[in-house]
Amino acid sequence: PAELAAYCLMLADDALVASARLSEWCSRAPELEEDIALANMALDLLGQARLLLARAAAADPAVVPLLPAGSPVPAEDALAFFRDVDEFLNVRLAEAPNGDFAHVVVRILLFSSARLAVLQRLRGCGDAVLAAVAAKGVKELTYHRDWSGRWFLTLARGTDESSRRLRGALDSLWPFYPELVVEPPAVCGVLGVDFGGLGAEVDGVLDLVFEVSGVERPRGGGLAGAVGRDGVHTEALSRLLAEMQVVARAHPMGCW
Amino acid sequence: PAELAAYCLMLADDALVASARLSEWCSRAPELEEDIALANMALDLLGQARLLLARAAAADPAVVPLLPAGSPVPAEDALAFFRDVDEFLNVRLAEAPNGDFAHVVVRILLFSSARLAVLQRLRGCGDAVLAAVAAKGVKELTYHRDWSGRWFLTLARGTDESSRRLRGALDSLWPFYPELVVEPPAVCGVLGVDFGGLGAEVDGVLDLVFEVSGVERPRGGGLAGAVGRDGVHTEALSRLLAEMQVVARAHPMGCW
Amino acid sequence: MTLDLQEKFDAVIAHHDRIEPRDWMPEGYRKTLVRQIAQHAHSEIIGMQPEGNWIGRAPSLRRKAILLAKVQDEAGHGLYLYAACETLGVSRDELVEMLLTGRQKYSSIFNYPTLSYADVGTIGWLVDGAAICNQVPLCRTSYGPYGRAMIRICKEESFHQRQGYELLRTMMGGTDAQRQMVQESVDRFWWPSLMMFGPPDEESPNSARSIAWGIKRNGNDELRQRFVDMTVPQAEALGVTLPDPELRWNDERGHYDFGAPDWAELAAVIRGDGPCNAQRLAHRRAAHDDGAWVREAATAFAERSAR
Amino acid sequence: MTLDLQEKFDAVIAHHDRIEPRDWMPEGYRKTLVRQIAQHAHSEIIGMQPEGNWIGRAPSLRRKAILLAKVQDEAGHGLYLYAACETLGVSRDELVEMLLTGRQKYSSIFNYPTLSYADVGTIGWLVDGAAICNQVPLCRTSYGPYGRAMIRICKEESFHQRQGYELLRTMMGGTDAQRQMVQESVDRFWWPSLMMFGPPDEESPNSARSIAWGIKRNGNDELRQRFVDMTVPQAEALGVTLPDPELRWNDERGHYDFGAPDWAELAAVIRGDGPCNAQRLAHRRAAHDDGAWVREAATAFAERSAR
Repeated sequence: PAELAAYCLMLADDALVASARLSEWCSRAPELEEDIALANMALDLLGQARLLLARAAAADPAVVPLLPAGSPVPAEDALAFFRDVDEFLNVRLAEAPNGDFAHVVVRILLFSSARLAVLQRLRGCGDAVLAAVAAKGVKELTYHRDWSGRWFLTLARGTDESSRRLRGALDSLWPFYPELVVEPPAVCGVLGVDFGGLGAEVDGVLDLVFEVSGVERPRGGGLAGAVGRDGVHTEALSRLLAEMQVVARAHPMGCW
Repeated sequence: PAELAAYCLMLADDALVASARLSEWCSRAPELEEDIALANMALDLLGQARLLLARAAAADPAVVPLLPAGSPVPAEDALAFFRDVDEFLNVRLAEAPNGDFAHVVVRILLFSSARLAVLQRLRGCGDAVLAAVAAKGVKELTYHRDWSGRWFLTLARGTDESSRRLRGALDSLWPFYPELVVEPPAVCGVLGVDFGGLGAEVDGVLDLVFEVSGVERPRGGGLAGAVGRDGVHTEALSRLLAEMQVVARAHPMGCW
Repeated sequence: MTLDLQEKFDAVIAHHDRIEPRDWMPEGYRKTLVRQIAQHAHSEIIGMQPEGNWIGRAPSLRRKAILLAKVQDEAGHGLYLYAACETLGVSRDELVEMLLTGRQKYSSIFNYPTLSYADVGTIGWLVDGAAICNQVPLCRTSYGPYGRAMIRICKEESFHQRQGYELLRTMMGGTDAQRQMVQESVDRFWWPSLMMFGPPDEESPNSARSIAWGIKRNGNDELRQRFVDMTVPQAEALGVTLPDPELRWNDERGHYDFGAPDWAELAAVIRGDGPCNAQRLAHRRAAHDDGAWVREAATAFAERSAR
Repeated sequence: MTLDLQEKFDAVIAHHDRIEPRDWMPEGYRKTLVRQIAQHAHSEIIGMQPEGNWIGRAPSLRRKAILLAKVQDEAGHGLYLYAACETLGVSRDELVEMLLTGRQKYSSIFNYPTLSYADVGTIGWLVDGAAICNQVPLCRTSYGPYGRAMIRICKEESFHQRQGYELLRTMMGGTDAQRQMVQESVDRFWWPSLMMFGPPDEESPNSARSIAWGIKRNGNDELRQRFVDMTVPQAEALGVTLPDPELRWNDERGHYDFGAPDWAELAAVIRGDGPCNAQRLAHRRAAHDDGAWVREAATAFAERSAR
């Protein structure tokens, strides 16, 4: 039904957009090992996005943009490449432009901690496909969280510069955090999942990381105004999509 | 005829792409005065591009990309927004991604010195429209060259850092210089213009600037392989065009 | 002596004449003016960003030229206004420092993102429209250099407003997708535009003093009403719906009634928690920091040449 | 003693057996190996850029995943090869330094730009194809760690080559615009691919010694011919034209005849004047420099934890 499709789109867009930002790190990491790790995480999220987009399309074919008759473009690609920016429902944390390595560590920590908590709950949800995607995702996101937690600690306790950069990255991304732990109530009934206590759970995980690292939890809440889940984004997303969609849109009848 | 159209496209694309890079400086210059100056030069080149694209379309309507029947998009916009990257004929100097302020100073110096010499010759050419565009452009480019020459001198003789940055920018852009002073022979017959001695003339202007500034002329010639005038570009141009064309292409029947 | 000066100052204000830079003025007047002119200048400079965001993507070359020239005008306005402020004994460097460290503010509206090309039109129509409502009375402000800068700026602003409206009108005459884009943009910018006039008068304690000094000429609510009355017919002509269910003509008052903006949102944006506050300041700071070596080189070169 | 060692080394080479890290080896052999393996490792790392350029623009999510995984594999190949090189007593840091300062080279092919998505396929088909022609014989190279790394790499490279070919085949089955894109890409990459085998044998003085040492197993021209013979039928199956008017089957030789690449262009590219040399090194240097503080932090943290 429509609620399930909409919810799958949100989860898919989070993964798709976060994956795109991680991919931009390719060939730019501080060490080859981290280049490989970042690509791995980007691939995990891309894989999740594909399954979720397909689920959304199957749950409600009306969400898939119309293409010219006879177009061979599959539903996952129609959704990824032929929706406009205000139809994307991802949280804004996913789209924030890349900064330095501390920035990607913090982004992954916040993103994976919240998504892991969501997918853990969804493993037992009423939709078998979504439950399976969630189960697979839980393993992947556990790795993402551990990787980013390790680096968070390393940077916090490394040098003065790394600690300064880490705190700067945390301050700059923190205002996007509240969006991550809000769950649309409409979906609960459909899926039979209880999202109660989600925020507190993720807070707890993060507090643990902050404590071990000797980093103070930033004050301040979220930002005023509409959010990513409303289709209202930062200025960065339309640029990201312009790049992502340019070739696909130039060839609506293309075979790839 | 076709040769005139092709030549107008080359000159138009140089201006259009160079203008796009200058526009990216908007709200990023070291002082408000320079922000205004850079926007001025971007506007001058954009104006030249529009006249030249219109001239190309009039000289040979076959160069204008086909749009859906009834599209209100004028020829200048069809040419700017609906050609693919390998149909752009600009020199690669115009498309090189922006660097620091020294980089934009060097780019403008090289670009305006060469273009000024070309337009000075074209003022007397056999095509009245092109001659008029050239006459207007000569005034504008004289200002661009003087602005960049003044800044070249200032940075060369300013601080150690500014001098180091200036030389770095010059080294990085110099390999694109030879493309600027090659003129396609086909056009000479059509226009009745003698491009002989163009390279030596521009060399002379630059040598003067280098000498006054105490900067050594870089060694080394151009790059191996195909060039911008062949439609073969750097990796940067397709990204620039993806941004430039994204809205126009999303609305081929749009009115702006 | 000071009494005489104060009397003379009061007389000028009472006669709606101009105070000039060399005239004596109370310190509170000077400070209020500096704060207001600086905030206005900063708004022009920060305001380059949301529109500048679309220069590279302008969908026609004509619109690209119009937009680039407009953003350039904003830089020019910033220049005049910094110059006006300098006549009050503050340097441009100090003012820039105040902006970059967050001690002086800029208009809250620029903390909202621009998300489609229609926003370029909407900013021209609504945001410049609101700015003009605010600024036209300032052409008669009591401080000479500020008033004269405003005259020039208002002329250009109304040109910009017409261009913005014309873009929207053209888009409304285009495709369905374009009309939707305009409506979506107006939906996002309507309430923030109303907030541009500041909080309601009863919560705007400094307003009264500014009015007494002739720095401001009207209260926030009066200007907001004027803006709504002016804009509603334009929206109708354009064919867009303003996103306020309470908006309707009140025959008795001779004005449009309208709903209350979300004042908590305005407070959050002013506090620094708007969608783009951090981004706008970071952009400005990066430009400033990236340009430091250039300014140093220019200074060094000028000193060397002067020798 | 050294004589005995030399004899033993020569015997291993003569028997096509492997030299292992702890075995004695002539200094020239070691140096040649370091140079060759390092160049190969650098090529994998620099080779991430031209294809990485299109990850963000991949036109389907399936292709995006394939491309991202491929570029990731290249990073992995770089890792194995640096490790193989380290068995010869050179650290990865030293090797990276040699790359960044231009004292060691990487494959000339990566100094050409990628200009359309078809280039991703063409690089898989032609560039990886040429690399495989070069590398399959290296699985039998005389230095053990290198040979074993090559076995693993070759397996992944042929997978990449098939993926590249499959992309081109799919595009050739698509629209006219896609077919044109493939042809245009092949036109640009054909000659540079032939140049990947290096200059003609008579101008490649080090080749003979490398062959004698069992480091290389074949001459440049022989491998180039093998590549052409393998590729022409594939091009026919694909439906693209290779941009060489002299290309035709020679019944007598049992090989395809083909034209001479522009050796002056190859020399220029190797000298540093290819279209992208400066860009590729600058990108690598920026990544290295930007990561310095992270590596320092990791070292500092490890030291602190060890205490």
